[in-house]
Amino acid sequence: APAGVPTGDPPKRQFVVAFSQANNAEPYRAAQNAFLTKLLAAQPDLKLVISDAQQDNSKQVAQVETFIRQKPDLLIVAPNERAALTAVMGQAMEAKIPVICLERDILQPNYTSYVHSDNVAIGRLAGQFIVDQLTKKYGKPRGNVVAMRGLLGVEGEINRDRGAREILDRYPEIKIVADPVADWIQAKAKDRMTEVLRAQPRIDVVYGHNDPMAIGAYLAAKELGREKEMSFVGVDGLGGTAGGIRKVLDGILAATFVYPLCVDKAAEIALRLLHDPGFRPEKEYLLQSVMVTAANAASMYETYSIPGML
Amino acid sequence: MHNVSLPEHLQAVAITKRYGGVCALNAASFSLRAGEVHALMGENGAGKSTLARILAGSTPADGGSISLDGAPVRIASPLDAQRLGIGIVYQELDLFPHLTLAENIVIGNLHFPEGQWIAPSRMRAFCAPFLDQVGLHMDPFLPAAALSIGQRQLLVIARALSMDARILLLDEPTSSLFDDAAERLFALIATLKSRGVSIVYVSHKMDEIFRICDRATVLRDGATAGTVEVPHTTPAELIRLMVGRELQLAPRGMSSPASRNSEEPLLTASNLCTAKLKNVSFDLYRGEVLGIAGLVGSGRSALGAALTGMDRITSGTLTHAGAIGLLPEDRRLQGLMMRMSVLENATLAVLGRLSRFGWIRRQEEQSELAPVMRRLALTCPSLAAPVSQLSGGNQQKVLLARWLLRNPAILFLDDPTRGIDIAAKQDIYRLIQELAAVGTGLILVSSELPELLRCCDRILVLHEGRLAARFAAAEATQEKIMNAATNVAANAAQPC
Amino acid sequence: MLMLHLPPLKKAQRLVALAALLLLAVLISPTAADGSRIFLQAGNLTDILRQVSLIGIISLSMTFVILTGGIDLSVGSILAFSTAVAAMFLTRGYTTHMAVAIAAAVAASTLAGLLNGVVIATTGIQPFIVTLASMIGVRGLAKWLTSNQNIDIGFGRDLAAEFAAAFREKAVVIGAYALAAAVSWTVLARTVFGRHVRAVGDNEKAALYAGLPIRSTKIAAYLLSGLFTGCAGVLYAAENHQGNPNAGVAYELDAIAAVVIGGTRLSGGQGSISGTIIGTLIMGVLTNMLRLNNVDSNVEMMIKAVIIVLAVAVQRERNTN
Amino acid sequence: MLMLHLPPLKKAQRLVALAALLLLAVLISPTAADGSRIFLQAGNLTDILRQVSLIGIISLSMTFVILTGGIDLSVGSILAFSTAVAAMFLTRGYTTHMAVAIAAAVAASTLAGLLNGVVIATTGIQPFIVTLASMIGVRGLAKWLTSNQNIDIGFGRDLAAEFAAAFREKAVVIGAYALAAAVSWTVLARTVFGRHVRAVGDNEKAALYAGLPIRSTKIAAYLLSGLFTGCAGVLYAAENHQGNPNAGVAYELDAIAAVVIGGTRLSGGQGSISGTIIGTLIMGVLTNMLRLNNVDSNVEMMIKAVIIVLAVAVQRERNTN
Ligand SMILES: Nc1ncnc2c1ncn2[C@@H]1O[C@H](COP(=O)(O)OP(=O)(O)OP(=O)(O)O)[C@@H](O)[C@H]1O
Ligand SMILES: Nc1ncnc2c1ncn2[C@@H]1O[C@H](COP(=O)(O)OP(=O)(O)OP(=O)(O)O)[C@@H](O)[C@H]1O
Ligand SMILES: [Mg+2]
Ligand SMILES: [Mg+2]
Repeated sequence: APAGVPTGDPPKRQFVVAFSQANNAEPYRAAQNAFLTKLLAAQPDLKLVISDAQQDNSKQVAQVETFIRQKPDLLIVAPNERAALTAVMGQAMEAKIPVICLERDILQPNYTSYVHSDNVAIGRLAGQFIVDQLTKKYGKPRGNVVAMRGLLGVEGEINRDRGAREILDRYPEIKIVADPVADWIQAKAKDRMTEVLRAQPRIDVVYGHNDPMAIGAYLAAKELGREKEMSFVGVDGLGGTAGGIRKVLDGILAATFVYPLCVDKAAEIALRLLHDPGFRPEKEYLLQSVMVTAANAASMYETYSIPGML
Repeated sequence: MHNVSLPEHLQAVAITKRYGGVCALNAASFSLRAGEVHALMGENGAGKSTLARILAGSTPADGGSISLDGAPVRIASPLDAQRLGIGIVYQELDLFPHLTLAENIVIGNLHFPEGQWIAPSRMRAFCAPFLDQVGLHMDPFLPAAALSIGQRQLLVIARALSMDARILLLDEPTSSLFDDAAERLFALIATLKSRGVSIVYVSHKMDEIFRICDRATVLRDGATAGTVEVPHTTPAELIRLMVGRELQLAPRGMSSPASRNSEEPLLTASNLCTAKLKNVSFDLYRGEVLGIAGLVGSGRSALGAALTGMDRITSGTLTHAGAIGLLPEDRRLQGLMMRMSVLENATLAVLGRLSRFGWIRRQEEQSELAPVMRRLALTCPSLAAPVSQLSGGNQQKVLLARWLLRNPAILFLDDPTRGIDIAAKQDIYRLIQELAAVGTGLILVSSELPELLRCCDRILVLHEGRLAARFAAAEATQEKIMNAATNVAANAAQPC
Repeated sequence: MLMLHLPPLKKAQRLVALAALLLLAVLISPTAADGSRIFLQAGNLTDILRQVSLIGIISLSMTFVILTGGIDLSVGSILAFSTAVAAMFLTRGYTTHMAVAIAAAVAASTLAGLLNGVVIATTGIQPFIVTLASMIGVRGLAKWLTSNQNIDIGFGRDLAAEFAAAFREKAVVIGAYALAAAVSWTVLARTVFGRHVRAVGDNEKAALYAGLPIRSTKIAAYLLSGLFTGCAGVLYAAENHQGNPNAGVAYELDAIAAVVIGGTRLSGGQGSISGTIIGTLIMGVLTNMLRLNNVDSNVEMMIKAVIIVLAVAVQRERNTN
Repeated sequence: MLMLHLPPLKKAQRLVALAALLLLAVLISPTAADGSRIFLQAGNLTDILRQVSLIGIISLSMTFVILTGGIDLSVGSILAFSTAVAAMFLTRGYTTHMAVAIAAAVAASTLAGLLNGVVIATTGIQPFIVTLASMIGVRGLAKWLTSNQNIDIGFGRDLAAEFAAAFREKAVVIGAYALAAAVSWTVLARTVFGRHVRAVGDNEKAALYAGLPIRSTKIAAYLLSGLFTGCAGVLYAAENHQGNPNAGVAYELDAIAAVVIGGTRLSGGQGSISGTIIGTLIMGVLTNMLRLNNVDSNVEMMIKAVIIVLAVAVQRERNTN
């Protein structure tokens, strides 16, 4: 045999994994992309391509359609919205492409496997933490809470709100004194919180439906010199210097709740599916959230920070 | 011609119109007899166009009444006017540049009944005779934007004709028309008149009035100054009615061409070619006024564009000593910033001189402008007034002020007296002489031959982008120029 | 015959831009397992058509609005409003006929367009401001109406599911776009209304002097925009199986871009339906080409920016000669 | 003295709209514990000023662009680009002086504006298209540069934290806006450049005949837009403690709205800095008023729509007389 041509084994197959991401603008999504890229880069026979739907259903449907034309070996979809992606993910399945669905349940089980977390559970955890905080502060569960809401109508916003209210509503002396809408965006949260601070003389806890909004609220309170008066609770718990865990470490957030990136599980399933023809994944994987407080922040920071990311 | 017995066809009584503080019409009255050509005269801003627009239903009057054949009528919209048989050619030549010639004629035209669907072949058939009558021999499906300003004037006349009006209001219809096109219009007017159509004719051109009009009504400051029988009056009388005093017509002054041969020309064009010009050669000397004559679309404006670098010169050479200024023919589209003030418009081209490190020295701006305004006899409510509030004549003077401040060695004036009243014209003639006297080289385009003959030292005649003839002022006559412009001479020279 | 006011060369240049892009797309297209170019697969080409159909329909009526010298920023919100109304009628038992739901959605959207038109035509406020206001207001209305919720349309055998199944069909969507394009072309080219639209945007003063019905022409243009956008909303609801009060964000930019890339003057009076269609296709082919080649989404944005400018420059370059 | 071309009444009408809104805001303001109206608290009034400062600064330069007859859709992306560059320089040890980081961010943004201007002035492509392209392209660049990540600025004692502490100060932000407003007013009113800006937008053909430097005037306007937007980006980075490549989405609409509500003609040639400032304040007071009263966010959108139209209508009503 001529030199340089490996003998024996047939040339190794190159696999393509396509990831249809709902958007890459939110830090959580950006972390998903980065983490998945990192995980799959370790596999020499695997190529990852990512598309960004910029929060637009039609764009995402189009992008999945284009992926179907390319016939990748595996498709991962983080749906922008559940109903919109259901049909096109069915088309992918019909085209014999294994599909892993991330975080959002779609209307029909048009996926090989579904990896998600539970926002209602996270909301409940956050609610319980707030109750504990207030009890510690006043000796009994009472106080004023501000809820900083994400884009209305989105699943995460609805369920993180519902879970927390489920708990907080049990204590009549805990009042949600304001629940402004900041569309997940830190800069907006800062402005909305400023107005709340003007109207509310006493605030005990700010519950941001994501970390950036909690941080925005903190910045607003700090500007008025009231940041010590209240504590701030967020959700997402991303690693890295820009993530929520770091903010717990820095003492800005009292707690954050890890909303699992899900891509690590997806990568694990993907690798086994591609390399092991006999592998039959579970239809559904539920990933648990983790509470991050000052007590465990340092170790969590290690766990959740993705090397090479900010 | 005593038409006193004829009944008044259209009567407008005590028409009043205010624009903010300006009283455009102040209880003006006007009456029109069947089958007459009635001149409407007055200085710039006297209210002629306003009256015409009110009669045509496009401007609502604030007060007054209009009656037709003795019965009061309400003209609330242009369509009302059309229904009453009133057609109009607007002074502003407002047409639709991106619609075709045919569309410009049929749009909103009650005499071309259309359902909801467009029928191009019917449009073509309808428009052809009217385009022919005005002498616009062009594809009716060309966009109007391709027309020169003179051709646009013909197009709007064709539109007015197509409306088959009993009363036709013509607001300065010949302001950009050269003699042959104007002649054609006069013939048309005669035909219409013989058919019993009444015509209101707004013009600043005295010779036209005396050629074609039966009566004349003069407006002054929005009020009727008087109505006269044209055959029984004189230009002087009309001018007195218009301006309220005797106007001394400035005598023609000649520059001294004696020194010219010894001198280097200020500007030399040899075999100049652009997209619209072919092999144009001429010289211009210090202190000379060089006239340019030619038919509509003959390339007079194109020459200005070539000299000032607006059009690309494809071959030939152009040498000139000193800057060339260009006063464009369309002051609204090419000249003035309508939302800016008189002061700002006037000093726009010389801000470099009136500023220090980019800062405008406002004191000097005003003090430099003041003498120029006096020289031009420019009147305006205030220097801060937007030019849109000025009359046409004063707007033109603002543009002239811009170039006077700039003081270029060579000035190309493209039809500077278009639509300008007699008094303002006199001011401009005087100015041309003054400029020539201090050595400026002037090129004067005009649609009026008498004006060229009066002001110029030499006259070049263009025909279809070529230089058809050149005359010294002494030897030029209207007839010779017309022959050259219409290329009669060239044809005659051909052996048959 | 049509668009006689556009020199024929111009149309050709627009096609040149599209053709150049198509050629590039073919050349750099990845190949399928059988060696064929994926870009040229019938499935992919019809994908492109389907993907541009919604913006395509909106940009058709946007052409009318822009020709009158206006602009309609509210189309994204009206689309969302339409999806919401359609889904409410379909899923909440208001009716048993899908035609009623569709009619309701389209009527509601048309009404929003009518409101835009009436305010613009009667107050004389700049269309940018009026439609910016209704972009905000109609979005609020859609979200308020649905309490911020998406209204999902399932995959069962109910009315809503049948509706979605029927109207998400590729052939139906592309057919709707083709029909809308044919109607728009005909109306603009062959009707007196179309001529009035061009005339009003070309020179409003002249239109006044000619006694044209300026107000009703403007009102009709915005009404048409509401109508077409409402239809696009119905298709969106079917395609995405939901009424979505957050749908259509920034669609106005895509629609206006298609119109302007197609050679229509933003200040009105000059433009064509064929140009808008080409503009829409340029954007669609461009996106598909970059996606097929798996260009990184950020790099995709940068390349897109350059190609948009180039595509328009190609049209102008020869123009000026 | 300035803005001689605007009848003085017009300015008054604009103030009437703002005054009416202020009055309404005071009347319906909730009261604090001590019975005072929250809206009128000094803190709240300065909150409004701080909240409008960024859009305010951008809308000042947008006024110049619109006066030339153009538009700049890329400001949101350029702002994001600026925040990203500033944060990169501050946190990655590229420099030890915050002035260098600020200069880099502003220079990068100015360069983006310059590019807009050069393409518009030399190719003659409609500004809408060119800046739409750069809105997409610059956003892509910013995201590519930062790998889609926010760059966090902490609260420690490092360079970045010091920068944020200094520039997030209310007084600094409001001061920057006031300074930018004063500079803009002066430039538009008193300089040759300002006059050229209005002349070019009023009648470009006439500007050509008058021999004005049309190209460089346009280029300068877009460059100014990049410059001011870059400064706004620096303030954004400090205020939000981050470089954020996704910041500023839809800011162009807010900025353009402020300009147009302030009475500037979208087609150019007529407008004023004072009008833009009032337009900005109208939007800021409106938002604050509705938020202070805890109006449901969807209802807020609907009310906002109506008030925007009313605010502009008040200005026009008396105009037409
Ligand atoms: N639309 C308008 N807005 C404000 N003022 C106007 C308007 N139209 C005319 N005017 C003013 O009304 C007066 C009469 O104008 P009009 O156009 O009727 O004069 P004219 O006699 O036709 O003058 P010209 O010979 O220059 O055409 C002028 O002072 C003019 O400035
Ligand atoms: N914008 C244009 N597009 C196409 N052709 C034009 C345009 N403007 C002028 N032309 C043509 O160029 C030729 C020369 O026009 P030019 O304007 O120089 O003529 P002119 O002698 O000044 O006529 P006018 O008296 O009408 O101003 C004419 O045949 C005219 O039809
Ligand atoms: Mg007049
Ligand atoms: Mg001419």
